[in-house]
Amino acid sequence: MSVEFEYGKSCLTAILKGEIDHHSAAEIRIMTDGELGRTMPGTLIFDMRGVTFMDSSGVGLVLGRLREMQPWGGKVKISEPSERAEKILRLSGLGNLIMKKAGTVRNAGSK
Amino acid sequence: MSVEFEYGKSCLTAILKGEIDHHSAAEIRIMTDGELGRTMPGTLIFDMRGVTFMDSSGVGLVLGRLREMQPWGGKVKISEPSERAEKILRLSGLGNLIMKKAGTVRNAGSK
Amino acid sequence: MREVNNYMKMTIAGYSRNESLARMCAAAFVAQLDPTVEEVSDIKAAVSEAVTNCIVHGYRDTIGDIDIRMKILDGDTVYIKISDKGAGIEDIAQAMQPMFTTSPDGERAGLGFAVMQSFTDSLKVKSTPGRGTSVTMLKRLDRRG
Amino acid sequence: MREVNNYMKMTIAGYSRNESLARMCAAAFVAQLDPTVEEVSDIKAAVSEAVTNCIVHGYRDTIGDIDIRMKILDGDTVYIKISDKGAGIEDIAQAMQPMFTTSPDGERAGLGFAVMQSFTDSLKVKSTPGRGTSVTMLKRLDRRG
Ligand SMILES: Nc1ncnc2c1ncn2[C@@H]1O[C@H](COP(=O)(O)OP(=O)(O)O)[C@@H](O)[C@H]1O
Ligand SMILES: Nc1ncnc2c1ncn2[C@@H]1O[C@H](COP(=O)(O)OP(=O)(O)O)[C@@H](O)[C@H]1O
Repeated sequence: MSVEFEYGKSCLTAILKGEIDHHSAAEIRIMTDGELGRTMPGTLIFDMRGVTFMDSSGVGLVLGRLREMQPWGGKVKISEPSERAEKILRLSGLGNLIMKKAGTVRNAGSK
Repeated sequence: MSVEFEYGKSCLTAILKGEIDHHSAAEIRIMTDGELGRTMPGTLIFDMRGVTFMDSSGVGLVLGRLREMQPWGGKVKISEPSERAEKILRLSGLGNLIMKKAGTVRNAGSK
Repeated sequence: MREVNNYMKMTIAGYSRNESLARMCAAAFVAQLDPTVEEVSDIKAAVSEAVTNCIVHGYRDTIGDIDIRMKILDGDTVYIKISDKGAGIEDIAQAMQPMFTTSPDGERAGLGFAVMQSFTDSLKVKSTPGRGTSVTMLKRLDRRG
Repeated sequence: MREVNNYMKMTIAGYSRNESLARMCAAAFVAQLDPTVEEVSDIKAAVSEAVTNCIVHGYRDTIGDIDIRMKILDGDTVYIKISDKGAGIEDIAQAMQPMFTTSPDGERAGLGFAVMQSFTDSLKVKSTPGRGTSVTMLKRLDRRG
Protein backbone atom coordinates (compact mmCIF):
# COMPACT_ATOMS: atom_id res chain seq x y z
CA MET A 1 0.00 0.00 0.00
CA SER A 2 1.23 3.48 -0.80
CA VAL A 3 -0.37 6.91 -0.26
CA GLU A 4 0.49 10.06 -2.13
CA PHE A 5 -1.01 13.47 -1.48
CA GLU A 6 -1.98 16.15 -3.94
CA TYR A 7 -3.10 19.63 -2.94
CA GLY A 8 -5.75 21.61 -4.76
CA LYS A 9 -7.81 24.66 -3.86
CA SER A 10 -9.19 23.75 -0.43
CA CYS A 11 -8.98 20.12 -1.49
CA LEU A 12 -6.63 17.34 -0.43
CA THR A 13 -6.41 14.24 -2.60
CA ALA A 14 -5.01 11.02 -1.12
CA ILE A 15 -4.00 8.73 -3.96
CA LEU A 16 -4.21 5.19 -2.63
CA LYS A 17 -2.41 2.31 -4.32
CA GLY A 18 -2.51 -1.34 -3.34
CA GLU A 19 -4.66 -3.18 -0.83
CA ILE A 20 -6.83 -1.61 1.87
CA ASP A 21 -7.31 -3.88 4.84
CA HIS A 22 -7.25 -3.28 8.58
CA HIS A 23 -3.43 -3.38 8.57
CA SER A 24 -2.85 -0.92 5.75
CA ALA A 25 -5.82 1.27 6.74
CA ALA A 26 -3.98 2.08 9.97
CA GLU A 27 -1.00 3.33 7.94
CA ILE A 28 -3.23 5.35 5.61
CA ARG A 29 -5.07 6.84 8.57
CA ILE A 30 -1.88 8.05 10.29
CA MET A 31 -0.52 9.65 7.14
CA THR A 32 -3.83 11.19 6.12
CA ASP A 33 -4.62 12.60 9.55
CA GLY A 34 -1.19 14.24 9.54
CA GLU A 35 -2.01 16.03 6.29
CA LEU A 36 -5.56 16.87 7.39
CA GLY A 37 -4.31 18.48 10.59
CA ARG A 38 -1.84 20.63 8.67
CA THR A 39 -4.04 21.67 5.75
CA MET A 40 -7.63 21.44 7.06
CA PRO A 41 -9.06 21.09 3.55
CA GLY A 42 -12.74 21.61 2.74
CA THR A 43 -12.71 18.33 0.85
CA LEU A 44 -10.67 15.17 1.20
CA ILE A 45 -10.71 12.96 -1.87
CA PHE A 46 -9.69 9.34 -1.63
CA ASP A 47 -8.53 8.47 -5.14
CA MET A 48 -9.15 4.72 -5.33
CA ARG A 49 -8.23 4.04 -8.93
CA GLY A 50 -5.11 2.13 -7.83
CA VAL A 51 -6.77 0.09 -5.09
CA THR A 52 -6.52 -3.62 -5.87
CA PHE A 53 -8.37 -4.92 -2.81
CA MET A 54 -10.62 -3.40 -0.17
CA ASP A 55 -12.60 -4.86 2.69
CA SER A 56 -14.81 -3.09 5.24
CA SER A 57 -11.70 -1.45 6.72
CA GLY A 58 -11.96 0.97 3.80
CA VAL A 59 -15.37 2.05 5.07
CA GLY A 60 -13.98 2.54 8.56
CA LEU A 61 -11.21 4.63 7.05
CA VAL A 62 -13.71 6.93 5.33
CA LEU A 63 -16.00 7.21 8.37
CA GLY A 64 -13.04 7.97 10.60
CA ARG A 65 -11.86 10.82 8.33
CA LEU A 66 -15.40 12.24 8.12
CA ARG A 67 -15.37 12.44 11.91
CA GLU A 68 -11.86 13.89 11.89
CA MET A 69 -12.98 16.72 9.58
CA GLN A 70 -16.20 17.48 11.47
CA PRO A 71 -14.68 20.34 13.52
CA TRP A 72 -14.27 22.43 10.35
CA GLY A 73 -17.12 20.91 8.40
CA GLY A 74 -14.94 19.14 5.82
CA LYS A 75 -16.32 16.61 3.35
CA VAL A 76 -14.99 13.32 2.03
CA LYS A 77 -15.30 12.09 -1.54
CA ILE A 78 -14.27 8.77 -3.01
CA SER A 79 -13.01 8.83 -6.55
CA GLU A 80 -13.33 5.87 -8.92
CA PRO A 81 -13.54 2.90 -6.57
CA SER A 82 -13.59 -0.50 -8.26
CA GLU A 83 -16.95 -2.15 -8.70
CA ARG A 84 -16.27 -4.34 -5.68
CA ALA A 85 -15.08 -1.50 -3.46
CA GLU A 86 -18.18 0.40 -4.50
CA LYS A 87 -20.35 -2.52 -3.43
CA ILE A 88 -18.82 -2.42 0.05
CA LEU A 89 -19.10 1.37 0.27
CA ARG A 90 -22.77 1.17 -0.68
CA LEU A 91 -23.40 -1.49 1.98
CA SER A 92 -22.63 1.23 4.52
CA GLY A 93 -24.61 4.05 2.95
CA LEU A 94 -21.49 5.85 1.73
CA GLY A 95 -22.62 5.52 -1.89
CA ASN A 96 -23.35 9.25 -2.08
CA LEU A 97 -19.66 10.06 -1.55
CA ILE A 98 -18.61 8.23 -4.70
CA MET A 99 -17.44 10.20 -7.72
CA LYS A 100 -17.53 8.24 -10.96
CA LYS A 101 -15.25 8.83 -13.90
CA ALA A 102 -17.51 11.51 -15.40
CA GLY A 103 -17.35 13.75 -12.35
CA THR A 104 -13.58 14.14 -12.34
CA VAL A 105 -11.31 15.04 -9.49
CA ARG A 106 -11.07 18.66 -10.63
CA ASN A 107 -14.67 19.73 -10.01
CA ALA A 108 -15.20 17.61 -6.94
CA GLY A 109 -14.41 20.31 -4.45
CA SER A 110 -17.26 22.50 -5.66
CA LYS A 111 -19.86 19.77 -5.58
CA MET B 1 1.22 -24.71 -17.38
CA SER B 2 0.59 -25.01 -21.09
CA VAL B 3 2.45 -26.88 -23.84
CA GLU B 4 2.33 -26.09 -27.53
CA PHE B 5 4.09 -28.05 -30.23
CA GLU B 6 5.80 -26.80 -33.36
CA TYR B 7 7.13 -29.05 -36.09
CA GLY B 8 10.28 -28.35 -38.06
CA LYS B 9 12.48 -30.49 -40.31
CA SER B 10 13.14 -33.53 -38.11
CA CYS B 11 12.67 -31.29 -35.13
CA LEU B 12 9.87 -31.04 -32.58
CA THR B 13 9.65 -27.94 -30.40
CA ALA B 14 7.65 -28.05 -27.18
CA ILE B 15 6.87 -24.50 -26.09
CA LEU B 16 6.41 -24.56 -22.33
CA LYS B 17 4.62 -21.80 -20.50
CA GLY B 18 4.10 -21.47 -16.75
CA GLU B 19 5.53 -23.45 -13.87
CA ILE B 20 7.37 -26.76 -14.10
CA ASP B 21 7.05 -28.84 -10.97
CA HIS B 22 6.40 -32.52 -10.34
CA HIS B 23 2.67 -32.00 -10.93
CA SER B 24 2.89 -30.12 -14.21
CA ALA B 25 5.89 -32.17 -15.43
CA ALA B 26 3.62 -35.21 -15.47
CA GLU B 27 1.22 -33.40 -17.79
CA ILE B 28 4.03 -32.18 -20.03
CA ARG B 29 5.49 -35.68 -20.17
CA ILE B 30 2.24 -37.28 -21.30
CA MET B 31 1.65 -34.73 -24.03
CA THR B 32 5.24 -34.71 -25.23
CA ASP B 33 5.59 -38.48 -25.32
CA GLY B 34 2.45 -38.62 -27.44
CA GLU B 35 4.02 -36.29 -30.01
CA LEU B 36 7.39 -38.05 -29.84
CA GLY B 37 5.82 -41.42 -30.54
CA ARG B 38 4.01 -40.05 -33.58
CA THR B 39 6.78 -37.98 -35.09
CA MET B 40 10.04 -39.55 -33.85
CA PRO B 41 12.00 -36.34 -34.39
CA GLY B 42 15.81 -36.20 -34.53
CA THR B 43 15.70 -33.33 -32.07
CA LEU B 44 13.26 -32.32 -29.35
CA ILE B 45 13.59 -28.72 -28.24
CA PHE B 46 12.10 -27.59 -24.95
CA ASP B 47 11.47 -23.89 -25.43
CA MET B 48 11.65 -22.52 -21.89
CA ARG B 49 11.30 -18.81 -22.55
CA GLY B 50 7.85 -18.78 -20.97
CA VAL B 51 8.74 -20.86 -17.91
CA THR B 52 8.18 -18.84 -14.74
CA PHE B 53 9.30 -21.49 -12.24
CA MET B 54 11.21 -24.74 -12.43
CA ASP B 55 12.48 -27.15 -9.82
CA SER B 56 14.39 -30.42 -10.29
CA SER B 57 11.30 -31.96 -11.88
CA GLY B 58 12.34 -30.11 -15.03
CA VAL B 59 15.60 -32.07 -15.04
CA GLY B 60 13.71 -35.32 -14.65
CA LEU B 61 11.50 -34.28 -17.55
CA VAL B 62 14.52 -33.76 -19.81
CA LEU B 63 16.27 -36.97 -18.72
CA GLY B 64 13.08 -38.94 -19.23
CA ARG B 65 12.67 -37.65 -22.82
CA LEU B 66 16.33 -38.39 -23.60
CA ARG B 67 15.65 -41.97 -22.59
CA GLU B 68 12.41 -42.00 -24.56
CA MET B 69 14.25 -40.98 -27.74
CA GLN B 70 17.13 -43.38 -27.30
CA PRO B 71 15.64 -46.09 -29.60
CA TRP B 72 16.06 -43.79 -32.61
CA GLY B 73 19.03 -41.79 -31.33
CA GLY B 74 17.11 -38.52 -30.87
CA LYS B 75 18.57 -35.55 -29.04
CA VAL B 76 17.11 -33.02 -26.60
CA LYS B 77 17.92 -29.32 -26.55
CA ILE B 78 16.74 -26.68 -24.08
CA SER B 79 16.13 -23.24 -25.47
CA GLU B 80 16.51 -20.09 -23.39
CA PRO B 81 15.94 -21.29 -19.84
CA SER B 82 15.90 -18.56 -17.20
CA GLU B 83 19.06 -18.02 -15.20
CA ARG B 84 17.59 -20.00 -12.33
CA ALA B 85 16.36 -22.88 -14.48
CA GLU B 86 19.82 -22.96 -16.06
CA LYS B 87 21.40 -23.23 -12.61
CA ILE B 88 19.31 -26.32 -11.87
CA LEU B 89 19.98 -27.84 -15.30
CA ARG B 90 23.74 -27.35 -14.79
CA LEU B 91 23.56 -29.01 -11.35
CA SER B 92 22.68 -32.19 -13.21
CA GLY B 93 25.24 -31.96 -15.99
CA LEU B 94 22.62 -31.02 -18.60
CA GLY B 95 24.33 -27.69 -19.24
CA ASN B 96 25.52 -28.86 -22.67
CA LEU B 97 21.92 -29.17 -23.89
CA ILE B 98 21.23 -25.48 -23.36
CA MET B 99 20.84 -23.16 -26.34
CA LYS B 100 21.28 -19.50 -25.52
CA LYS B 101 19.64 -16.68 -27.39
CA ALA B 102 22.48 -16.43 -29.95
CA GLY B 103 22.05 -20.05 -31.11
CA THR B 104 18.43 -19.71 -32.15
CA VAL B 105 15.80 -22.37 -32.48
CA ARG B 106 16.17 -22.47 -36.26
CA ASN B 107 19.69 -23.92 -36.50
CA ALA B 108 19.42 -26.11 -33.43
CA GLY B 109 18.48 -29.27 -35.28
CA SER B 110 21.74 -29.28 -37.22
CA LYS B 111 23.96 -28.77 -34.21
CA MET C 1 -14.18 -26.93 -13.68
CA ARG C 2 -12.44 -30.06 -12.53
CA GLU C 3 -13.75 -32.22 -9.73
CA VAL C 4 -11.38 -31.59 -6.90
CA ASN C 5 -11.26 -32.77 -3.33
CA ASN C 6 -8.80 -31.02 -1.16
CA TYR C 7 -8.22 -29.54 2.24
CA MET C 8 -5.74 -27.41 4.10
CA LYS C 9 -5.47 -26.05 7.55
CA MET C 10 -3.20 -23.34 8.75
CA THR C 11 -2.41 -21.44 11.88
CA ILE C 12 -1.12 -17.91 11.67
CA ALA C 13 -0.09 -15.42 14.31
CA GLY C 14 -2.63 -12.68 14.94
CA TYR C 15 -0.50 -9.84 13.62
CA SER C 16 -2.40 -7.46 11.38
CA ARG C 17 0.24 -7.91 8.65
CA ASN C 18 -0.95 -11.53 8.39
CA GLU C 19 -4.34 -10.42 7.07
CA SER C 20 -2.82 -10.33 3.60
CA LEU C 21 -1.04 -13.64 4.18
CA ALA C 22 -4.39 -15.26 4.97
CA ARG C 23 -5.98 -13.77 1.85
CA MET C 24 -3.16 -14.92 -0.39
CA CYS C 25 -3.18 -18.47 0.96
CA ALA C 26 -6.95 -18.66 0.58
CA ALA C 27 -6.68 -17.44 -3.00
CA ALA C 28 -3.92 -19.98 -3.68
CA PHE C 29 -6.07 -22.77 -2.28
CA VAL C 30 -9.06 -22.01 -4.50
CA ALA C 31 -6.90 -21.40 -7.60
CA GLN C 32 -7.06 -25.09 -8.52
CA LEU C 33 -10.84 -24.80 -8.97
CA ASP C 34 -10.29 -22.34 -11.80
CA PRO C 35 -12.49 -19.68 -10.18
CA THR C 36 -13.48 -16.38 -11.76
CA VAL C 37 -11.69 -13.21 -10.70
CA GLU C 38 -14.88 -12.15 -8.90
CA GLU C 39 -15.09 -15.41 -6.97
CA VAL C 40 -11.49 -15.06 -5.82
CA SER C 41 -12.16 -11.46 -4.74
CA ASP C 42 -15.26 -12.54 -2.81
CA ILE C 43 -13.30 -15.18 -0.95
CA LYS C 44 -10.40 -12.83 -0.24
CA ALA C 45 -12.77 -10.21 1.18
CA ALA C 46 -14.63 -12.72 3.36
CA VAL C 47 -11.39 -14.22 4.70
CA SER C 48 -9.96 -10.78 5.31
CA GLU C 49 -12.98 -9.76 7.40
CA ALA C 50 -12.97 -12.92 9.49
CA VAL C 51 -9.23 -12.81 10.17
CA THR C 52 -9.37 -9.10 11.00
CA ASN C 53 -12.15 -9.77 13.51
CA CYS C 54 -9.99 -12.38 15.28
CA ILE C 55 -7.16 -9.85 15.51
CA VAL C 56 -9.18 -6.75 16.40
CA HIS C 57 -11.96 -8.18 18.56
CA GLY C 58 -10.86 -11.68 19.53
CA TYR C 59 -7.36 -10.87 20.71
CA ARG C 60 -7.50 -7.05 21.01
CA ASP C 61 -4.17 -5.97 22.47
CA THR C 62 -2.68 -9.44 22.55
CA ILE C 63 -1.32 -11.72 19.83
CA GLY C 64 -2.96 -15.12 19.54
CA ASP C 65 -3.24 -17.94 17.04
CA ILE C 66 -5.80 -17.87 14.27
CA ASP C 67 -6.85 -21.16 12.70
CA ILE C 68 -7.96 -21.33 9.11
CA ARG C 69 -9.42 -24.46 7.62
CA MET C 70 -10.38 -24.78 4.01
CA LYS C 71 -11.96 -27.68 2.18
CA ILE C 72 -13.48 -28.30 -1.19
CA LEU C 73 -16.88 -29.97 -0.97
CA ASP C 74 -18.62 -31.68 -3.88
CA GLY C 75 -15.97 -30.41 -6.24
CA ASP C 76 -17.40 -26.88 -6.42
CA THR C 77 -18.02 -25.52 -2.94
CA VAL C 78 -15.35 -23.89 -0.83
CA TYR C 79 -15.63 -24.43 2.93
CA ILE C 80 -13.82 -21.90 5.10
CA LYS C 81 -13.64 -21.97 8.87
CA ILE C 82 -11.75 -19.29 10.72
CA SER C 83 -11.42 -19.34 14.48
CA ASP C 84 -9.71 -17.71 17.41
CA LYS C 85 -9.39 -18.51 21.11
CA GLY C 86 -10.00 -14.94 22.15
CA ALA C 87 -12.67 -12.86 23.87
CA GLY C 88 -15.74 -14.39 22.26
CA ILE C 89 -19.06 -12.68 21.55
CA GLU C 90 -21.83 -12.18 24.12
CA ASP C 91 -24.72 -11.55 21.74
CA ILE C 92 -24.13 -12.99 18.28
CA ALA C 93 -27.38 -11.72 16.77
CA GLN C 94 -26.55 -8.17 17.80
CA ALA C 95 -22.94 -8.51 16.62
CA MET C 96 -24.12 -9.58 13.19
CA GLN C 97 -26.29 -6.51 12.66
CA PRO C 98 -24.86 -4.23 10.00
CA MET C 99 -23.11 -1.17 11.46
CA PHE C 100 -22.90 -2.72 14.94
CA THR C 101 -19.37 -2.54 16.29
CA THR C 102 -17.72 -2.58 19.70
CA SER C 103 -14.58 -1.02 18.30
CA PRO C 104 -13.62 1.82 20.65
CA ASP C 105 -11.47 3.85 18.26
CA GLY C 106 -14.19 4.32 15.68
CA GLU C 107 -12.11 2.95 12.85
CA ARG C 108 -14.30 -0.11 12.35
CA ALA C 109 -17.48 0.22 10.34
CA GLY C 110 -19.38 -2.69 11.84
CA LEU C 111 -19.64 -4.26 8.39
CA GLY C 112 -17.39 -7.29 8.71
CA PHE C 113 -20.22 -9.79 9.06
CA ALA C 114 -22.24 -7.97 6.40
CA VAL C 115 -19.38 -8.38 3.90
CA MET C 116 -18.90 -12.04 4.81
CA GLN C 117 -22.62 -12.58 4.35
CA SER C 118 -22.96 -10.77 1.06
CA PHE C 119 -19.83 -12.33 -0.50
CA THR C 120 -20.48 -15.96 0.46
CA ASP C 121 -23.47 -18.30 0.28
CA SER C 122 -23.62 -19.27 3.92
CA LEU C 123 -22.21 -17.90 7.17
CA LYS C 124 -22.37 -19.48 10.60
CA VAL C 125 -20.95 -17.94 13.73
CA LYS C 126 -20.22 -19.82 16.93
CA SER C 127 -18.81 -18.18 20.00
CA THR C 128 -18.31 -18.72 23.70
CA PRO C 129 -17.46 -15.62 25.71
CA GLY C 130 -13.98 -15.98 27.14
CA ARG C 131 -13.28 -18.99 24.92
CA GLY C 132 -13.28 -17.78 21.36
CA THR C 133 -15.16 -17.47 18.13
CA SER C 134 -15.41 -19.41 14.88
CA VAL C 135 -17.03 -18.43 11.61
CA THR C 136 -17.82 -21.01 8.96
CA MET C 137 -18.52 -19.90 5.42
CA LEU C 138 -19.53 -21.74 2.28
CA LYS C 139 -19.02 -20.37 -1.19
CA ARG C 140 -20.34 -22.18 -4.24
CA LEU C 141 -18.32 -21.56 -7.36
CA ASP C 142 -19.85 -21.34 -10.75
CA ARG C 143 -19.41 -24.52 -12.75
CA ARG C 144 -17.73 -23.63 -15.97
CA GLY C 145 -16.15 -25.52 -18.81
CA MET D 1 14.20 -4.60 5.84
CA ARG D 2 11.91 -4.41 8.80
CA GLU D 3 12.45 -6.45 11.94
CA VAL D 4 9.69 -8.99 11.86
CA ASN D 5 8.81 -11.91 14.06
CA ASN D 6 6.24 -14.22 12.73
CA TYR D 7 5.26 -17.81 12.30
CA MET D 8 2.79 -19.96 10.49
CA LYS D 9 2.07 -23.62 10.26
CA MET D 10 -0.02 -25.37 7.72
CA THR D 11 -1.11 -28.85 6.81
CA ILE D 12 -1.89 -29.69 3.22
CA ALA D 13 -3.06 -32.87 1.57
CA GLY D 14 -0.35 -34.69 -0.35
CA TYR D 15 -1.87 -34.16 -3.79
CA SER D 16 0.67 -33.10 -6.39
CA ARG D 17 -1.49 -30.08 -7.28
CA ASN D 18 -0.71 -28.76 -3.80
CA GLU D 19 2.96 -28.33 -4.65
CA SER D 20 2.09 -24.94 -6.11
CA LEU D 21 -0.15 -24.14 -3.13
CA ALA D 22 2.79 -24.74 -0.80
CA ARG D 23 5.06 -22.53 -2.89
CA MET D 24 2.54 -19.69 -3.03
CA CYS D 25 1.90 -19.74 0.72
CA ALA D 26 5.64 -19.81 1.44
CA ALA D 27 6.14 -16.85 -0.89
CA ALA D 28 3.25 -15.00 0.78
CA PHE D 29 4.76 -15.63 4.20
CA VAL D 30 8.16 -14.19 3.32
CA ALA D 31 6.68 -11.24 1.39
CA GLN D 32 6.53 -9.14 4.55
CA LEU D 33 10.33 -9.29 4.81
CA ASP D 34 10.59 -7.42 1.52
CA PRO D 35 12.79 -10.10 -0.06
CA THR D 36 14.45 -9.88 -3.47
CA VAL D 37 12.91 -11.72 -6.41
CA GLU D 38 15.83 -14.17 -6.26
CA GLU D 39 15.29 -14.89 -2.59
CA VAL D 40 11.62 -15.63 -3.18
CA SER D 41 12.52 -17.94 -6.07
CA ASP D 42 15.09 -19.75 -3.93
CA ILE D 43 12.52 -20.35 -1.21
CA LYS D 44 9.86 -21.46 -3.68
CA ALA D 45 12.24 -23.97 -5.26
CA ALA D 46 13.38 -25.37 -1.91
CA VAL D 47 9.78 -25.71 -0.65
CA SER D 48 8.71 -27.27 -3.92
CA GLU D 49 11.42 -29.94 -3.69
CA ALA D 50 10.67 -30.81 -0.08
CA VAL D 51 6.90 -31.02 -0.61
CA THR D 52 7.35 -33.07 -3.79
CA ASN D 53 9.53 -35.53 -1.88
CA CYS D 54 6.81 -36.03 0.73
CA ILE D 55 4.32 -36.74 -2.04
CA VAL D 56 6.51 -38.88 -4.30
CA HIS D 57 8.67 -40.76 -1.81
CA GLY D 58 7.01 -40.33 1.57
CA TYR D 59 3.48 -41.27 0.58
CA ARG D 60 4.03 -42.87 -2.87
CA ASP D 61 0.66 -44.19 -3.98
CA THR D 62 -1.24 -42.90 -0.98
CA ILE D 63 -2.37 -39.42 0.07
CA GLY D 64 -1.13 -38.21 3.43
CA ASP D 65 -0.75 -34.94 5.32
CA ILE D 66 2.23 -32.70 4.81
CA ASP D 67 3.13 -30.25 7.58
CA ILE D 68 4.81 -26.98 6.78
CA ARG D 69 6.12 -24.70 9.48
CA MET D 70 7.65 -21.36 8.81
CA LYS D 71 9.15 -18.86 11.21
CA ILE D 72 11.16 -15.70 10.98
CA LEU D 73 14.23 -15.76 13.19
CA ASP D 74 16.22 -12.69 14.19
CA GLY D 75 14.20 -10.58 11.78
CA ASP D 76 16.06 -11.78 8.69
CA THR D 77 16.23 -15.57 8.63
CA VAL D 78 13.46 -17.77 7.31
CA TYR D 79 13.02 -21.12 9.04
CA ILE D 80 11.16 -23.77 7.06
CA LYS D 81 10.33 -27.24 8.31
CA ILE D 82 8.48 -29.65 6.04
CA SER D 83 7.51 -33.10 7.22
CA ASP D 84 5.52 -36.17 6.33
CA LYS D 85 4.48 -39.31 8.20
CA GLY D 86 5.32 -41.55 5.29
CA ALA D 87 7.86 -44.18 4.32
CA GLY D 88 10.96 -42.55 5.78
CA ILE D 89 14.55 -42.91 4.55
CA GLU D 90 16.85 -45.82 5.36
CA ASP D 91 20.17 -44.16 4.53
CA ILE D 92 20.02 -40.38 4.68
CA ALA D 93 23.62 -39.80 3.59
CA GLN D 94 23.06 -41.86 0.46
CA ALA D 95 19.70 -40.19 -0.22
CA MET D 96 21.32 -36.77 -0.11
CA GLN D 97 23.90 -37.60 -2.77
CA PRO D 98 23.23 -35.72 -5.99
CA MET D 99 21.64 -37.92 -8.68
CA PHE D 100 20.64 -40.59 -6.17
CA THR D 101 16.99 -41.47 -6.53
CA THR D 102 14.79 -44.43 -5.68
CA SER D 103 12.14 -43.27 -8.13
CA PRO D 104 11.13 -46.28 -10.18
CA ASP D 105 9.71 -44.48 -13.22
CA GLY D 106 12.88 -42.58 -14.01
CA GLU D 107 11.16 -39.21 -13.99
CA ARG D 108 13.00 -37.98 -10.90
CA ALA D 109 16.51 -36.61 -11.30
CA GLY D 110 17.76 -37.27 -7.79
CA LEU D 111 18.43 -33.56 -7.38
CA GLY D 112 15.80 -32.54 -4.83
CA PHE D 113 18.20 -32.37 -1.90
CA ALA D 114 20.86 -30.76 -4.09
CA VAL D 115 18.46 -27.94 -4.99
CA MET D 116 17.38 -27.48 -1.35
CA GLN D 117 21.04 -27.34 -0.36
CA SER D 118 22.14 -24.92 -3.03
CA PHE D 119 19.17 -22.55 -2.61
CA THR D 120 19.20 -22.30 1.20
CA ASP D 121 21.88 -21.71 3.84
CA SER D 122 21.26 -24.79 5.92
CA LEU D 123 19.50 -28.11 5.40
CA LYS D 124 18.88 -30.79 8.01
CA VAL D 125 17.12 -34.06 7.31
CA LYS D 126 15.63 -36.33 9.97
CA SER D 127 13.91 -39.55 9.14
CA THR D 128 12.71 -42.76 10.71
CA PRO D 129 11.91 -45.61 8.31
CA GLY D 130 8.22 -46.37 8.50
CA ARG D 131 7.57 -43.20 10.51
CA GLY D 132 8.32 -40.27 8.28
CA THR D 133 10.77 -37.60 7.27
CA SER D 134 11.35 -33.96 8.08
CA VAL D 135 13.61 -31.43 6.43
CA THR D 136 14.52 -28.17 8.12
CA MET D 137 15.96 -25.34 6.10
CA LEU D 138 17.25 -21.91 7.00
CA LYS D 139 17.53 -19.08 4.54
CA ARG D 140 19.11 -15.78 5.51
CA LEU D 141 17.77 -12.84 3.57
CA ASP D 142 19.89 -9.93 2.56
CA ARG D 143 19.40 -6.93 4.81
CA ARG D 144 18.39 -4.02 2.68
CA GLY D 145 17.09 -0.55 3.30
N1 LIG E 1 -13.67 -12.95 16.40
C1 LIG E 1 -14.39 -12.14 17.20
N2 LIG E 1 -14.14 -12.10 18.54
C2 LIG E 1 -14.85 -11.28 19.35
N3 LIG E 1 -15.81 -10.44 18.92
C3 LIG E 1 -16.09 -10.42 17.60
C4 LIG E 1 -15.40 -11.26 16.69
N4 LIG E 1 -15.90 -11.02 15.45
C5 LIG E 1 -16.84 -10.07 15.61
N5 LIG E 1 -16.98 -9.71 16.90
C6 LIG E 1 -17.94 -8.73 17.44
O1 LIG E 1 -18.92 -8.45 16.46
C7 LIG E 1 -18.93 -7.07 16.14
C8 LIG E 1 -19.30 -6.83 14.69
O2 LIG E 1 -18.32 -7.38 13.84
P1 LIG E 1 -18.19 -6.89 12.35
O3 LIG E 1 -19.52 -6.94 11.70
O4 LIG E 1 -17.10 -7.66 11.71
O5 LIG E 1 -17.78 -5.35 12.45
P2 LIG E 1 -16.44 -4.66 12.95
O6 LIG E 1 -15.31 -5.63 12.85
O7 LIG E 1 -16.27 -3.53 12.00
O8 LIG E 1 -16.67 -4.23 14.36
C9 LIG E 1 -17.56 -6.58 16.51
O9 LIG E 1 -17.48 -5.19 16.75
C10 LIG E 1 -17.28 -7.40 17.77
O10 LIG E 1 -17.94 -6.86 18.89
N1 LIG F 1 10.14 -37.33 2.26
C1 LIG F 1 10.80 -38.45 1.86
N2 LIG F 1 10.34 -39.67 2.23
C2 LIG F 1 10.98 -40.79 1.85
N3 LIG F 1 12.10 -40.79 1.08
C3 LIG F 1 12.61 -39.61 0.70
C4 LIG F 1 11.99 -38.38 1.06
N4 LIG F 1 12.72 -37.38 0.54
C5 LIG F 1 13.74 -37.95 -0.11
N5 LIG F 1 13.69 -39.30 -0.03
C6 LIG F 1 14.64 -40.26 -0.62
O1 LIG F 1 15.80 -39.55 -1.03
C7 LIG F 1 16.03 -39.74 -2.42
C8 LIG F 1 16.67 -38.52 -3.02
O2 LIG F 1 15.81 -37.43 -2.95
P1 LIG F 1 16.00 -36.18 -3.90
O3 LIG F 1 17.43 -35.71 -3.82
O4 LIG F 1 14.96 -35.17 -3.56
O5 LIG F 1 15.79 -36.74 -5.38
P2 LIG F 1 14.46 -37.27 -6.11
O6 LIG F 1 13.27 -36.71 -5.43
O7 LIG F 1 14.59 -36.76 -7.50
O8 LIG F 1 14.50 -38.76 -6.02
C9 LIG F 1 14.69 -40.08 -3.00
O9 LIG F 1 14.77 -40.76 -4.22
C10 LIG F 1 14.09 -40.93 -1.87
O10 LIG F 1 14.62 -42.23 -1.90
